[in-house]
Amino acid sequence: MTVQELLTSIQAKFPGLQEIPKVQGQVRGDELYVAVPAAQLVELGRYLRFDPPLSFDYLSFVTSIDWKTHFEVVYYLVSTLHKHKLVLKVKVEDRVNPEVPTISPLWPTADWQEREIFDLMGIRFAGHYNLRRILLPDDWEGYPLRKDYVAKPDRYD
Amino acid sequence: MLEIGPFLSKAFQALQALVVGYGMPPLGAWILAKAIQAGIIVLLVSLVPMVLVYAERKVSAFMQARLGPMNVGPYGIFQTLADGIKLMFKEDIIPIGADRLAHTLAPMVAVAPVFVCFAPVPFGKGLVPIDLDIGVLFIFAISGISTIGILMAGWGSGNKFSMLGGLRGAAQLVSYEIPRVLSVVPVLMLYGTQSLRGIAAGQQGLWHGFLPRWFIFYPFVGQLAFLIFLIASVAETNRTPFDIPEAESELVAGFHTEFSGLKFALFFLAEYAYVFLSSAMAVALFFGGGDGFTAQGWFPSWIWFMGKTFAIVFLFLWFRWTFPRLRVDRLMQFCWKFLLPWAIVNIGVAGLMILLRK
Amino acid sequence: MANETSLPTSTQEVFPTQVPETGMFISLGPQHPSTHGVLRVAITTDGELVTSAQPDLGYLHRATEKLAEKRTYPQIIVLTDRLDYLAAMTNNWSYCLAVEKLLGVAIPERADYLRIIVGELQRIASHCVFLGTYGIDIGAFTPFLVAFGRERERILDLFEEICGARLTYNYIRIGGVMADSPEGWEAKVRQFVKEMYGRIDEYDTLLTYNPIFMDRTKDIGKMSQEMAVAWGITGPNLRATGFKADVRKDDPYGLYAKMNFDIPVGKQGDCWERYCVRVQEMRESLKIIEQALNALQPGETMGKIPKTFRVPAGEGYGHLEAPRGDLGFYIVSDGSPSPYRMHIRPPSFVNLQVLQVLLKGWKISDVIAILGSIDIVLGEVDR
Amino acid sequence: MERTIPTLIFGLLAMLLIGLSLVVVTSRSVFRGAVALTGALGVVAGLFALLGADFVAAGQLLIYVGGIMIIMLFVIMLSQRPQDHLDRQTNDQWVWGAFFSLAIACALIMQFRAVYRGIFVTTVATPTSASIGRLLLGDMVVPFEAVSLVLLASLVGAVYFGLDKEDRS
Repeated sequence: MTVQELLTSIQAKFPGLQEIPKVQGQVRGDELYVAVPAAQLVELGRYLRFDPPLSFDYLSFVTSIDWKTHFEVVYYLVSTLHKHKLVLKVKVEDRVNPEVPTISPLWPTADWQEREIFDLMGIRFAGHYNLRRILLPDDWEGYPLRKDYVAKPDRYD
Repeated sequence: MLEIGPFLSKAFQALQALVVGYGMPPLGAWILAKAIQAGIIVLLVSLVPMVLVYAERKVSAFMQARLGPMNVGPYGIFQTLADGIKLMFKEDIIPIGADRLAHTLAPMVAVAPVFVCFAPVPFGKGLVPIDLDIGVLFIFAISGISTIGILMAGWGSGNKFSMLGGLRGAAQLVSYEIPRVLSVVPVLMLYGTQSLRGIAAGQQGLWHGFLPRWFIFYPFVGQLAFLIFLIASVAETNRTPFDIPEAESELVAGFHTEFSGLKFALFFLAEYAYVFLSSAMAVALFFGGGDGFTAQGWFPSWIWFMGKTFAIVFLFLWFRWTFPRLRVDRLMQFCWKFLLPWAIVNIGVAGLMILLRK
Repeated sequence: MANETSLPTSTQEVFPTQVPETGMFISLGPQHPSTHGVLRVAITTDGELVTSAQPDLGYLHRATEKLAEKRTYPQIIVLTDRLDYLAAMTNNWSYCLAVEKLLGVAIPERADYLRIIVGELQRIASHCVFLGTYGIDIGAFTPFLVAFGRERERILDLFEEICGARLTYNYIRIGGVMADSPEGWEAKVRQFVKEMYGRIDEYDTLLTYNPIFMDRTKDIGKMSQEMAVAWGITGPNLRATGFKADVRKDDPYGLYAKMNFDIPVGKQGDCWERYCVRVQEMRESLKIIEQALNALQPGETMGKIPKTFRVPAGEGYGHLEAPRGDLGFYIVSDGSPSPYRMHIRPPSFVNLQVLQVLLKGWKISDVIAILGSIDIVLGEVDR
Repeated sequence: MERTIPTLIFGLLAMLLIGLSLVVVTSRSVFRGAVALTGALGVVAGLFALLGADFVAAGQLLIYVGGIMIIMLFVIMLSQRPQDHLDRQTNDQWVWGAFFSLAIACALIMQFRAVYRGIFVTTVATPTSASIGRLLLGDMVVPFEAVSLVLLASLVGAVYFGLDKEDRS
């Protein structure tokens, strides 16, 4: 499916969703970028995953970006059947208590990737069965990938 | 001709006569002579593993496209000696959670029986330390004690990996003991004796002028018995492909994970001494002992015996460096569902052969 | 493939339940001969059967993604060397692909062919390590010294000749490669490729078709296609399930579109097939190297890239087929000399999580066989 | 001289046997107790050998030390952990138990004193395996086979009780 066809089939089910427009002078891949509100994420995910013409069965990666004013969670979806790609972006405005619903029941591969985001960026994934720190020690303070993170000197410094 | 057997027995007779002449009772003289013989065996059994370790390193090196030890002495022949000295001076570590008594005794229990086991082995003509009438049974009985050492090591270390290794070791050794003993039964039936010297002596001479009268050349019975004996022996010595009690990649080092220094060296010694013992037994049981078939007079019998023994030791080394490890349940299946039935069938066939011959 | 009815109703169905109270607890690692690095798997067993397994990571975490935000673009290549340290070439390449997407530069043809040659040599070297260590996991020691000590050494010699390093190459640069191949290098590669075919046959006789090895690995740790795709498994592990997926074919990068090669696939995704796919892949890699060597023409090896350059603002995702699977770099740039955010999609990390469900119900000996067949590198898992 | 050495060895073995048996009943660690029992059975084999019964001695070692005791140790290792080896192995009745054992020992000693006149079997091991074989597969073949039937029955029973409840039906 082409980018345009993908967008129309998504908007047919979720009329509110819009493509993220490409900013002038910026570089971007040829994938379709769609902004999704956190509330609609799971429902959209279910549709994308199981609707036969879409069947995005492979979640390549989940990551997050700290834009200083807000967070952004990025999902990179690929359909192994139709070979089309889709990038979903969820904007998280709340910097104090950021939360996004988990999609790990749909794509189990999100399990550890969401844990990693929680570990390093501090975004909570509501409904995740085992949201613990994964790379850092359990007693680590702060979320290192945030732009305002200040490294505390420890006993090795 | 370098037959040292008759020479040695004469020497011991002379020694006994000498000390009796100096007023020692004959029994005391006999005990003295046997003590010296035992000392020779202990020395031999301690030294042979060093040779075997060196052989293992070199054989594995050549199989793996490398050189092996090269620095200590010419071609690294003193490497094992150097390692032995190093092990002696290493710290003896006993873990806090260990059962100290079991941990300390385990290597000794594992290594002590192997020295006794060499008593009835016929190293050549007239070179039998004690010609026991129950030789074969004696070796099986005594070598079984070593298993207790492995269990004590597994328990005494207070380590889960050791414990699993000990458990696996116990299950494996008890199971493989059975086909191993049964595989020897046809030999005992056909030669009518349990003495290793007697069995070896029964295999002298040639069939039709060219085929040695070794047990291995008995059609079907000989080969099958040897095969089962060899496989079970590899399992009894805990070597690949049956090294699950110490499976490095699964159990770190199994029952000897927590052993260091001299204690570790003792386990090592026991393993190689048992390899040597099994090979020597195989030679006496299946390959005519010191018999040199058509080339009878070329070498003395003890060289024939040692040569054949090392050839079988090479088989052990070869197995170790080319086979992967079996899984524990498949190992048991192989023993109970393959080796054991065939060992029993073999006994039946041997019985038939004896009947037909009559 | 999957349909809505197969959708699980709760997370409990997808993920392992709580760690059982009974049974023996075994902490496999972080110091254990078979975890291939500092990985710890917390296993509870009932007798020899595994009832739950939780991998515990982070022992090798070096905060690569955070470090990248403080380095300039060319400096980051050095960091990527340290991710999957058994396949540093493909790490370099994947990162450069992402940056080149942002920059929009063209790569000279010779540089692209050299990338393919070193990339495929790297795949062979990496699979050699897998083959050797997997042999050790199963208890066969000799394949390790044959594959690791003989063949991989020769590849490292070739790499040393072309870039001066044996493990962390920093060879593939943004816009091309660091240096042209030295004289006589191509002939040496040809010679190696010629000999390697026979060596792979040797592995087959030594390990692949050994009855004990097959007994240990066949039908062990089976993975279905649906399961593999859902868990994001890529690379040989996915192909072993019979799924023909390879970034080199699906989303061709470099000059792979011109290359003629097959994608080896398995049938049922057990340990033996995961192993076989890799061995077969080595043969395919040799084919690709031969083709690339034939197509190699003299020419430039570095594109028109200034010494210091600015990357335009935006975002780019470059990924390729690394020896362990789909390795990607997602780079967000704000126009400054260093990336605003760099995310690595590490195949080992994603492949490893399936262990939570895959190990259940197998024996402890099988745990080692399964863990080894997933083929992880902890440098990449922990980053 | 010919008589004193065997007597000496017998004394040593007997003391060892009594000591090890005491360890079996008094040791707080089940595992140590089992190891001591193994040792005791080994010493019994030594006694057999001293009596010139070489085949029985080897059989004792092979079956009891190399077989049965290993299985017992196996069971102990399966069911216990190395950490908890400090359970008391005796109960309140041990005084009575010791009393009755001593009484029985005394009675046995009194009984045997009447028979024992310092006669000792020669230490020269005479081959016994042939005669044992003839006995077991000749005159005694019926009891011998009957015993193996009993063993078979107990094995079947063990397998039956070892099965899970669902598999039994």
